[in-house]
Amino acid sequence: MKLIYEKSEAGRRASSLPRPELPAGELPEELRRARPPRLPEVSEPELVRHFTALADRTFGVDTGFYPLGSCTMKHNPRVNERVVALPGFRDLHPLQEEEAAQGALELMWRLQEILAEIVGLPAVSLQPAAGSQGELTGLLLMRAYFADRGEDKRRREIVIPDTAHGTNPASVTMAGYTLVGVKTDPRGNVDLAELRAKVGPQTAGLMLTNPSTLGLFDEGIEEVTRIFHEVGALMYYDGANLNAICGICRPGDMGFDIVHFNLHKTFSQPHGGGGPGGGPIAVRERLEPFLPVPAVVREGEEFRLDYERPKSIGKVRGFCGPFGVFVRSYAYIRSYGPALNEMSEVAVLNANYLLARLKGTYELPFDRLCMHEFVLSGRRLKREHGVTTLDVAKRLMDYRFHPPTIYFPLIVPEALMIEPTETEAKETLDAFAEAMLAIGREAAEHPELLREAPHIRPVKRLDEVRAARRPVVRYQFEEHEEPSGEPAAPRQLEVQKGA
Amino acid sequence: MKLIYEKSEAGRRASSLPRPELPAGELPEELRRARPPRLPEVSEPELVRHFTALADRTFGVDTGFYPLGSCTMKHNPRVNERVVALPGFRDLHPLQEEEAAQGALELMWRLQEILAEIVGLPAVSLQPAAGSQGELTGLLLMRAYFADRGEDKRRREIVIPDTAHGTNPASVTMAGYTLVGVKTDPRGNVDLAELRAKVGPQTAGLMLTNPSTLGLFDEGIEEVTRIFHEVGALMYYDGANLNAICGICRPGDMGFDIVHFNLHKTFSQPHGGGGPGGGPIAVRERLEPFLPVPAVVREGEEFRLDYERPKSIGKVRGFCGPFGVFVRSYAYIRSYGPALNEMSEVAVLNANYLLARLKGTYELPFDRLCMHEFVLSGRRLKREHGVTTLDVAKRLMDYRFHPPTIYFPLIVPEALMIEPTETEAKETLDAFAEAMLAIGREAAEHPELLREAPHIRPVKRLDEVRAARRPVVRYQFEEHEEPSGEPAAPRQLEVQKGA
Amino acid sequence: MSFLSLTERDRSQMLETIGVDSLEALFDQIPTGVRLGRALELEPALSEPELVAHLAELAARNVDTGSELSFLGAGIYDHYVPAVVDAVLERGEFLTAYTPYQPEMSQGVLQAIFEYQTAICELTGMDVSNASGYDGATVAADACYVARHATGRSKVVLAETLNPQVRQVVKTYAPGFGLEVVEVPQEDGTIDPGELREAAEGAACAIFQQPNFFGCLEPAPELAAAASEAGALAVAHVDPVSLGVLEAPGAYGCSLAIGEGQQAGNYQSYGGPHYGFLAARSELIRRMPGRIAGETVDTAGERGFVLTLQTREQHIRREKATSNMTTNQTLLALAGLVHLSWLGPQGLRELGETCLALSRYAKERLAAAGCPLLFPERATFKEFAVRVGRPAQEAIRSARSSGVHPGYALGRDYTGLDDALLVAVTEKRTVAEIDRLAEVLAA
Amino acid sequence: MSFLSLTERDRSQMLETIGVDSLEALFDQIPTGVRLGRALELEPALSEPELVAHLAELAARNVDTGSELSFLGAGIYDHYVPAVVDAVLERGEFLTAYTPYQPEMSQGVLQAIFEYQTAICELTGMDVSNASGYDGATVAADACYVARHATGRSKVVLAETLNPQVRQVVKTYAPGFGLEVVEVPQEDGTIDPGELREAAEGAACAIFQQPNFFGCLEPAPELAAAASEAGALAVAHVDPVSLGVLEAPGAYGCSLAIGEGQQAGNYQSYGGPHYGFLAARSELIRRMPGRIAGETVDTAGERGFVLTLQTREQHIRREKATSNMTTNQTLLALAGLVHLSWLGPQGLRELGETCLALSRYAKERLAAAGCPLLFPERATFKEFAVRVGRPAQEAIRSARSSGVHPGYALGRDYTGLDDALLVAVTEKRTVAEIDRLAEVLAA
Ligand SMILES: Cc1ncc(COP(=O)(O)O)c(C=O)c1O
Ligand SMILES: Cc1ncc(COP(=O)(O)O)c(C=O)c1O
Repeated sequence: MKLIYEKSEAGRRASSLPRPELPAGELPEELRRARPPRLPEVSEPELVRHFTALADRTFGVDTGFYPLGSCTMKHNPRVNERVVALPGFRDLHPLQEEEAAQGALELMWRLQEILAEIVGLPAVSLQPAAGSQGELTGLLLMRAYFADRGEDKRRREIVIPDTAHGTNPASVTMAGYTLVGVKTDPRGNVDLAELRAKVGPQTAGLMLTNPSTLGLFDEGIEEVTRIFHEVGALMYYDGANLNAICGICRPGDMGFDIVHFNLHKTFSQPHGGGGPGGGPIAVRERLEPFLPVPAVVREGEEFRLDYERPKSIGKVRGFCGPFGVFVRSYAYIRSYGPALNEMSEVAVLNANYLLARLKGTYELPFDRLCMHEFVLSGRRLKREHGVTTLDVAKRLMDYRFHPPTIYFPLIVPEALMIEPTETEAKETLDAFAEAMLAIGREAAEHPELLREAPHIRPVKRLDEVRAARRPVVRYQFEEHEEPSGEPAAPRQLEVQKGA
Repeated sequence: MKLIYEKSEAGRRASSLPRPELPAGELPEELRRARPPRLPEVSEPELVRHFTALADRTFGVDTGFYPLGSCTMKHNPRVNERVVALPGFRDLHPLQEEEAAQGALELMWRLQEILAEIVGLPAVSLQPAAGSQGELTGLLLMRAYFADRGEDKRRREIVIPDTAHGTNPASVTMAGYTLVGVKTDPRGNVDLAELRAKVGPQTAGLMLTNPSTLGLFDEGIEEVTRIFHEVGALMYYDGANLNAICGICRPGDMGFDIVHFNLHKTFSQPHGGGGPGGGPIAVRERLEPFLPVPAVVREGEEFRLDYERPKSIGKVRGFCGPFGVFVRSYAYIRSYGPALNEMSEVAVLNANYLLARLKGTYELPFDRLCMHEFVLSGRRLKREHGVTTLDVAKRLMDYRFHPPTIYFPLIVPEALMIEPTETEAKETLDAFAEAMLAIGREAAEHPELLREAPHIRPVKRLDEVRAARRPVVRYQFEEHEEPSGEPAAPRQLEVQKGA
Repeated sequence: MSFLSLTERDRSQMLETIGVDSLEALFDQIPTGVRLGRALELEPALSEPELVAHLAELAARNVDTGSELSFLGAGIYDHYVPAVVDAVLERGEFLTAYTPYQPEMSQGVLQAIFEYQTAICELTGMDVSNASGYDGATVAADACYVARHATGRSKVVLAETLNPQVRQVVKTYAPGFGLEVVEVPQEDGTIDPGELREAAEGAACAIFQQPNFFGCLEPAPELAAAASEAGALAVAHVDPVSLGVLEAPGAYGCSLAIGEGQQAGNYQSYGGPHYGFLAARSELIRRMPGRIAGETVDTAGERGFVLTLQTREQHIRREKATSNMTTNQTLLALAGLVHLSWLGPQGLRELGETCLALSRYAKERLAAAGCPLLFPERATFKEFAVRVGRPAQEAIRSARSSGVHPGYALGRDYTGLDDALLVAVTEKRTVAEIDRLAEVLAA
Repeated sequence: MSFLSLTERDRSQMLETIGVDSLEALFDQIPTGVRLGRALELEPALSEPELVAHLAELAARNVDTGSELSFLGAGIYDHYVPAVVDAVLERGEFLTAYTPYQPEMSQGVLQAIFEYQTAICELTGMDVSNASGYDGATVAADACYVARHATGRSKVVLAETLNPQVRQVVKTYAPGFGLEVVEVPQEDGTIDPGELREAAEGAACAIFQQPNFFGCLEPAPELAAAASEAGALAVAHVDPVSLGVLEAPGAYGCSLAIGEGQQAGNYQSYGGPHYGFLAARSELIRRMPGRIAGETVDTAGERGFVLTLQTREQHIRREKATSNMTTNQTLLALAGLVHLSWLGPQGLRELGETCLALSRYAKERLAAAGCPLLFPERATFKEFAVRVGRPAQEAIRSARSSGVHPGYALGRDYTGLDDALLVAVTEKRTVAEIDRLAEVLAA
């Protein structure tokens, strides 16, 4: 399909703008734009068709089943799109006087209260833009907290299990901490013995996802907590998997001191092809003074923004955070009310059902019931038929399903990480299971069907290696070299896709 | 694809509703519903996916080129959808007090003024719901007008040329008039000799589309007018082709007494898979007293609904007509302003360009320049290669174009009626021309490619004869018989498709 | 112009291909005598931002049911339109497609129409439904046209309790159809079956409304029986969202069921566009007006959908067609299908129960506030009439000044009812809002 | 629950397949000690109509820029968002897809990102752009991280005329990044190149804003030169919609161009979600944070798009990644692409010219109304600062009581500027509205 720049013709336009009859404003010559940007020149009819065609080449939850592990691709209720578009929210300036933004402030305050109850921690900041920024914010809170106690020189290490999502170690580095890894035991829990050996006075804290990225709840969590609290270290809860436990158990009750939420996962902010997200954090009392400013506070019937937080780490994002995301998540939670646990219960039921149907054909590295997702291994198919998990994923496309997350977590070879979410019907889960089993048979009988997949998508398998070797990351206009027609061998990176 | 009823499962639902804690209202037992309607039982996620899938199996102007002759499938500007959704319009009750609906009344009044200027007739009623209802309304106006003059017993005939759209004769019957047909001459104009012979004291009026459904402007229009006015008959202008002449010439100036507009064609109300439409009518002074009530009138700075029209024919539709359609059309015309003629000029340019590119391969029954659309004949392809216009239309689908209107007008054998509209880019017209020429070649070299078309749609060619022979017009639930698998021969009615 | 796609270069190339040297030349076929020869006198063009500002300004001079507490009904109602309806109607494919003349291009629309027809049949208890009519008034005229040809009779009977606008439309069409229209007066808010029986003698059909215009429940089964005895087709004009709790016309012997679809899935939109539905017994299928989608198979034997029974229609039958309708209200009917699918049988019943409970509460509160029922003997659904002890127009004026629109003044259509107010209570209204209504009407 | 799809029958069948006899059994793996054992204390569930009513009530307690004449800017602006932006973002496929990990499923999103990257490069005159950052503040921190690793230096220089929130975010990230932050004070509303030159000695980068927070135009070319001379990367924080009339950072030697995307295609939405853009010279491509879409071919040699240079990213590089970002702001960036495609080069220039003309007019009217410019020597684009002769907060309060929000009180961020008001004039404002502003400020 052509790029919009390739459809562009000089003189066409989709816009019409007010042209008041006023003397032109002056600009110093040296600051005037010399050469206009080559933005697309298309009429509105062409513009609408172009993006309609792009949408048609995009698979979303609305299109079909999207069991991308760790991403919680649940249905996005349409009423949330309606309320977020209310002019009182959509056209509200973030610097509007507080008395003229009481509805927005109250909504944020209410959401803070709700999130605090869900994780069992008292103080919430909605500011972080996504989970990974929530992580960095949490680690900066640890720094400030220990600095305040004069322990910052000593506490330089953050402990992270080998199942952790890549954002965890990346955040550790960005926060200026040193990473200490710890292994997973044969049941899929954190290896306690190794943990004891590695945690000490030098430890600032732990980052843990529970249930882990294996979809398993850490059965030793109470002991983990003891180990860290004994040395006065803090515990960070990566909330990406919160969809498994809402109303069932709470990170605060497990002993965690800081939690981030992924509003776009658990509370259904549409993923938008990559974002936006929302990564609020909840903390214990003793960390509250360090939270970002402004804080949204209530005073009687009034709601205010409080900037007077002398110990605050400052700001991690503009204004109060991604407000539109808050509106959707607030609406979503209010639709469930106190029965929010049903959301998690059904998420776990759906996952275990799929697991039960698939574990015969695909290997289950840790043979336990799962929480909201589970991880299988395609090792056997690779060994016996020479087809990789990547091939299985591509073949799933021919059955009109989005592949699960693959090659993650890293400790499972040929990993398939499957998260159905609670919104899917049993018929859909069954159809997906049938497809996975059929692919298992195809691997034996017609492995090429997998290796050459996908067959029904707008493009065949794409060459990722070539893209990375000589990157073309923008349209080149006239100098644009036509993509060579010579069929290349499929070279795709067998690396994490998803999460 | 499954019907939503086939996806339905007892106990599922997409709705949540308020359930106030109040004593139940009583209902007489004999009026209570005994057996609940078997409406779909689906969750919101399934509902959204179902209709997304149906949309994906629907081709609209947003999807691609849609040259359906006589239907003016132009681009629908998105700003019109924005303004029609303003709560002040969308949530306004039609019986709201007039002082609390001044904005709506002013909009309708302004639209009346605009439409009057465009066709050159002073009085407008926006009430009719579509062109065909405009026709019936216009004919009822003729009845009332002649009754008022005591000529109704005598004037029983309406003259219609053989190129007329089917709604014209149908409206004549519904209005209780007798139809008198008149032929088209070799240049594509109304046959004046025959007309003179058929028009007389018994004639109530004429219904004419100009440009005609052949896309040709009637060169004898002035003489036609003389003929009717001499006998005191009225002239009705079918405005379906108004997109050809806005700002260029006006029905009122041609001598027509009554005109209907198709707002969904000329002024871009989205066609919505079949509707809604809007069919306002404009008339001369002497017909104004008979217009439907209420009339939208201005008094100083105030706007009112006037029901005091003793000679009015009454009402042809509820309230003031399809208001949402008015908002879009008003917005559309305001976007052009006095340059509205550009719309028609480019529509005519696009049509003539396509005509020039195609007339070599397809026969042109009347060899003239066209207006906003033109009619070709597939007669030669049928004679020489045994492929019908229906086959050509189906083959166009494989080139990702919507077929033109076919088998209409009836006087052209194997007719292809092509209306590109003004919003299409030259590239699109060229691509369509290339496809039509390629199909012309295929007809000679691989006729089966046409006869078996379409090849790339979600279904192959459908059996319309079978559908009509034993009609299944609703889902049968349990008693539902599965469609027999035995491949049938393609039996499609070679009748008008489009317009 | 942002809606046009031709560049100057395009234009000159195209003129060259056509073989004319100017755009004007294309219009030579128009006799000079009828050319306009000047620019249209229209207000200056507005850019998109200016256009939106202008229309927002007009919209702001209307008082909608979101900015005023409204109990206004009388045919159009402030029911909740679910968000999924917007989401589906925003799909450009549905929005910008036309009548599915070429079924292979339009399976989505055709299947949706087929599903809509099924929903209407289920709601009304009928065998067949068309793809939509213009609105709740024109479908009544359509029904008369069907009945006239089905029975060969030329009289139609209308209940006085049938929406006045609906009656007015039938009367407007009548001369064209060659119909005589007879009305049966109401007694205590409903129609007496005996009187209907008499009036229906020799008639093509008798049309009554359930719940009727006063909100009262007619003795529908008896009315249908009375019409049938007289050999007239019984036609019920029904509220689609009442049919979760009220009996289906098909269950009490009607030949046709018609109604206004706005209640199910359409915004009020100052009266349109909406859809009218028309459903009938299978005997009448070949006399139905408008489009009908039907099931068939393709050359591979796969199920598909097409427009069917087209030999009824104007484009084939011309002057002998069952109707002149071509453009209909498919997009609005699609909204109806989405709304009904959102509700499901359970939701539809709950919606009805909520309306019943709230309106019962409203009747009690208003009675207590000194506004007794106009027809105390009659059962109602979501709407009912009360006496306000002064001209209703006056009560409306004063209530509106306190931000409440209390309802419709029945005196506008019925002589002798100047003090009567028609109050509609949808599922969107709350107990507190009803209390507020009672408060302002008591004042 | 209308978001859940399982019937009771489904549930029991599924439990049976799993081989457990109750839902609870699935949670046995959770130590009893940490179970909640009670229902969450949350407010009662709201049905869809109730939910909409509740949120409409909250929304009604905000004064948005549609219900008040607003000249408030200071980083977020009331520009017109074209209708096509809504139409595209409403497409469920875009709305409900995620990061295009599986390119064959997501060619539409990937091509859109590729087109977005191209648009940002064209706007800024840079070689590469990422797929979006969180907002205009976090991209500044990203730029510092890039510069730190590209230069090995740990000092960053910020102009005092850079948006205070942006500076605050950089300072918050600084300890983690191990950065020392130095600020260069403003003189008469802009930065002196000489002072910047000194401060930038040994620095990784210097960040300035064009137009700056006061709306003044910086001597951007000199500032960029000064930074480069000192061996620091020059980073310009720019207003995307100014770049039709203002020179592109790439044209005056910047290494990075960053900015807030809200102005181009996003609603104000009380501060988010929006997108931040980050573009750089090709040398820096392997240090870029976040997603990048790249062109490639499929096995048939056809062009296609994929996420590329992933070895920079957290999921592969883990603690050595160039950033921890994964979820970004793609949907908002898509809105940006649609807006920029709607504008085109011509529209972008016209938009800039309209802002220039209107703000010039506003300056004159305000001066006449007794509100002189704060920095009369400086050229501006769409925003400028005036003195209101009393505490700006006070002027705001009184203006708002007449339905006008006159702007932002600079005293909130800059000491000594308590009487200074920052006024933003977008293309949506009219001459009449500007006259109204002058009127209320004069009063
Ligand atoms: C386990 C885990 N942790 C952290 C993240 C990062 O969250 P976000 O994408 O919102 O930055 C993700 C999601 O990508 C995740 O799956
Ligand atoms: C020439 C002509 N006349 C009349 C009509 C009827 O108009 P409508 O479809 O709006 O009822 C049409 C369109 O279908 C038409 O093409």
